[in-house]
Amino acid sequence: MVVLDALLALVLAGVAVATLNGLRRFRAVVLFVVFGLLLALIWARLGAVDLALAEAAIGAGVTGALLMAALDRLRRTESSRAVAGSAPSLWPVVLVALAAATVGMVAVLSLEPAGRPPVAFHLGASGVDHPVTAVLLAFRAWDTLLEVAVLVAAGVAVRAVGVVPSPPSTEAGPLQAGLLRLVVPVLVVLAVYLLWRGSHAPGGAFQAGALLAAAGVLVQLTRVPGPMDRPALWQRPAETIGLAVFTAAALITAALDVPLAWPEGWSKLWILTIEAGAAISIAVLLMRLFAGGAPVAAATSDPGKGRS
Amino acid sequence: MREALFLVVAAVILFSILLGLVRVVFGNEPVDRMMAAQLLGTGGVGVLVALAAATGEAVLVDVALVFAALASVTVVAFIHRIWRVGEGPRDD
Amino acid sequence: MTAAIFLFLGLFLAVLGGLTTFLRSDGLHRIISLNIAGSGVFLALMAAPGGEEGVDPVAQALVLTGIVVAVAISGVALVLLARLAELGGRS
Amino acid sequence: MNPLLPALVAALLPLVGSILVWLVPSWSRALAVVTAAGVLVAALGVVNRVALDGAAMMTLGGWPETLGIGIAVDGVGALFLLASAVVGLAATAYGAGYFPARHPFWTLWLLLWAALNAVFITADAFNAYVALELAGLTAAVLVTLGGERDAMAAGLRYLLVSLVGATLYLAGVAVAYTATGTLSLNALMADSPPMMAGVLALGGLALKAALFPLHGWLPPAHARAPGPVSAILSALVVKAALYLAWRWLEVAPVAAEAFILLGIGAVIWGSLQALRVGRLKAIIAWSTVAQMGYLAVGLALAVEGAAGAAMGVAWLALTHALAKGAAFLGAASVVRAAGHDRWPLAAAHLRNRPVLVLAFGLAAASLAGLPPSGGFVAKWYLLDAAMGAERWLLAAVIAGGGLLSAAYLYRILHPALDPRPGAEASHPVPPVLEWSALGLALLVTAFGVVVPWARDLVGVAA
Amino acid sequence: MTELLDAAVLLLAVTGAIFFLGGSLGLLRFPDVYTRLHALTKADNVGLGLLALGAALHLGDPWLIGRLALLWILVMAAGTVSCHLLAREAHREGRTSWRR
Repeated sequence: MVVLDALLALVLAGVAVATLNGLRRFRAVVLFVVFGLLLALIWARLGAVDLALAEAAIGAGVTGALLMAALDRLRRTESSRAVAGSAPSLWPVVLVALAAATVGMVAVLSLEPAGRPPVAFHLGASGVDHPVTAVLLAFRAWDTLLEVAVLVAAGVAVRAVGVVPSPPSTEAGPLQAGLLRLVVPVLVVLAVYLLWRGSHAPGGAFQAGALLAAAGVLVQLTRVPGPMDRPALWQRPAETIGLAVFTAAALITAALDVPLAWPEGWSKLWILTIEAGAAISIAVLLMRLFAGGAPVAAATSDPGKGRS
Repeated sequence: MREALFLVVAAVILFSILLGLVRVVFGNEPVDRMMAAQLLGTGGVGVLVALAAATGEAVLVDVALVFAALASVTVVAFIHRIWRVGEGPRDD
Repeated sequence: MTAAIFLFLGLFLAVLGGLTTFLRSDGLHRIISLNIAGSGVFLALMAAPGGEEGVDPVAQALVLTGIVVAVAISGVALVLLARLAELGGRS
Repeated sequence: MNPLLPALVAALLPLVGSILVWLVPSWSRALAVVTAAGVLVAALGVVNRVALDGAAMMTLGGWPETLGIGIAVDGVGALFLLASAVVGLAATAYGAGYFPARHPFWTLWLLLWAALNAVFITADAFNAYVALELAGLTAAVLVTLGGERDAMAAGLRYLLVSLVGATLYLAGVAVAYTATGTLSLNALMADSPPMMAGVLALGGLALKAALFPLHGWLPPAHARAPGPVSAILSALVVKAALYLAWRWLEVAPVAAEAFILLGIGAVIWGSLQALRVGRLKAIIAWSTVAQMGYLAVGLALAVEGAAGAAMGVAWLALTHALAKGAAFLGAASVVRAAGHDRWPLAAAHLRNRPVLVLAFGLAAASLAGLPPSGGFVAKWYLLDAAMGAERWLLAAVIAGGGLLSAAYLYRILHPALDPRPGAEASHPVPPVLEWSALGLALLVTAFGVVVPWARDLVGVAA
Repeated sequence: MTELLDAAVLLLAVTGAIFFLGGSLGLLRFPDVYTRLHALTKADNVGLGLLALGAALHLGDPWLIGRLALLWILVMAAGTVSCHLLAREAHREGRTSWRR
């Protein structure tokens, strides 16, 4: 086992160095996708299956597509990008990082072992059987509420930044359309399965949302125009439903003078409802990040702050 | 004994991932990098399946399933966003 | 042992990514470096010795939150970067 | 009644507002103003309860403190919340006259406001991280709303910087959690985690608070942002990081001396730059860099236990928020009227606007620390604290910095008081724009009078 | 019976691993896009298939076997489509295939 772990660590470190070394953008993008895949393997080795699922879903399904979309837009606009001759060598940084990691390692291992929050003790009161879900949606639900707000902010931000010129399209072809018919249903089923399973085993709203988003990205890449390319009535409600359900739950419980304490006996239902809303929102918002924004309104310019 | 066998298999696949990475890092052009990344995705699935068999942790198969279901997304994005008709893939 | 290897790896990645962010002028490279640094911090947090046996679910929840936040912010940064390039500016 | 419920409502209401505004964009202005009024009521409720019943703390969801997320308000937190509510209301009113209804400003600003209030009530190190990330993301995108290239560049830089700051902060939290097994700030204070945790977290927060020499991102972002956004950023967003820095200095008091040194550097460098630059909004932005220096010095003194320093820094944070809000809202009106903010060229548009001149004058008096103003009281307390701790050099910097700020603020007021007739506005300036600036300025002057009450309130902190 | 199962698992897993190695080597050593794609698909489809079959025999849980089968189908589909798309674009670009 140790050999395997050491090999995995070496490969990941090598991929990280190779990603950061050099100026070629596409190479960095592909290597970063590989980085995410290997990181998912490491999470699995550490026994953090929730993280392995999330990293696999986000790393393989979302990050690569996001980076390639950005690269495409950059290339179509920066026609005469002056590439600096060569990047400064990374090796001194690698040495510094190795030294710092050694020092940090010694410091961390010399710490006295500390206790951990008593999750197992209170798991029964949370309403779900999977500790990570209990932490995310019961013990530390306020973090998760704000996190869903971050995603909503990202979706609004992408629209605010401005419209994306739609790229000249390559036609998908019958094989890709066939892939869509196989993979999208599988992804949807998988997402629902993970969402449901989150109450008692690894899985949950984020993994499910990321899988749905990946399905959406595939559709977006196959259909012209894609579902996110023009404004539609369902988009804004879908983008906010997760935050709306969660905030409503927080307000109702606050009105009962027990903020964010789900009613006894009903907590599992509350948690699953919140998670279902969050999964939908996460999926649509991640798709929005990939597709870029349809503008909310023509941005009013602040007069007097032109080019200087 | 079979557990040990699957561990060795996981290590071998990891080693083949390492070989494929050489293509990504030192490859000449984007298509090569992309193909290698595709191979790495499959390799990741392989490692996870082997690990699941070695440790008996069935959840790892679910992680592998997620990997497998998403294996095509990056390549499809590459085809439609980076390598378009008439332009060819540039690496910059 | 497994945890120790990955703890070292996490610390290495955090420092490496963090420092490289300041060495690069290209926005895309900066965003990638920052993400690698963040992953390093997450990895170190998960692999650091915990109190009891098994994986610490609180740490897992924190990292999961961190991953989602990082993806959201990186996505916005990429769109801003592209928009800036369209306006003819450099990051 | 529990003072924490209105505190939580102050963070939840903007979230509700942001959802409604996003779903019904044509009503966004009315919805935002109603939300802002609600937040003000909630904040006043918090201040009232804290003044009557003292500080309070609870864990959300009723879990034990080691497991759940704590929220807490004390006198200082209540003052920050009050500053957020008042400046937020003024900025919302101003925005109603500035942005059209279907504008992304409304959703983003309400989300930002929720994040700020969440920071001011949190007692949890990781919860603070999530709230900071939300604030950083929304603030950076708000900077870009003008749509010009320079605003985009400043916003992107701000976003990346705040991501770096948040990652550093998270690294600190990770170290603290590994060492102590807790995320509660109170428990961390008792357990004293390794120094590295404090250094990393405070480094990240200093970057987010634009503490010299990590301030490089602030002047372009604050000067390029649309008018009301500048006011929000300078008055509130940097204060959120500062507030957390206060909490973390209590966890890691060893960093206090470093904050004093950096604060002195910020006062001098920020003031000198404010004397030099040639744009109205840039002058005000550099003034923020200098004032953050005062606040850093004050924080360090308060953590080291100098008598009166806590009162000084809390009061300075509140009055600076109001005065800076007034100054940036006033500047935005000048920009609207003149079409640019080159200084003293644009001053002609200030001359025949007595409301704006009065707003600038009162805000400047508070920023420079002249009586009678809230700023005077705050700086007086800081000076007193520095002399009480027998730190004469520090006292000299605090007094001398006041002179420097008077000098750069004179650069704003002098051309405005020129007796020659003013210029005609190139764009109409709705009255709400001028009056919301004056409202904040009048309030900051009034805060020079209500000192004894405030002193009692800050005393609740202990 | 167990010995037979042992032998089958051994054979399947080892052959699968060899196919993975072969795919990587092919990617490294083959001269052009088309031949490298050829190597790649073999690893995808055959290597993983053998490995998954071995794992299925080893674990023997029907619900797990179902997921392994789905996994294999998904990887095959992804591999097929990816390679088709890459080869199509390469062909359109007018790349000629390698001749000795």
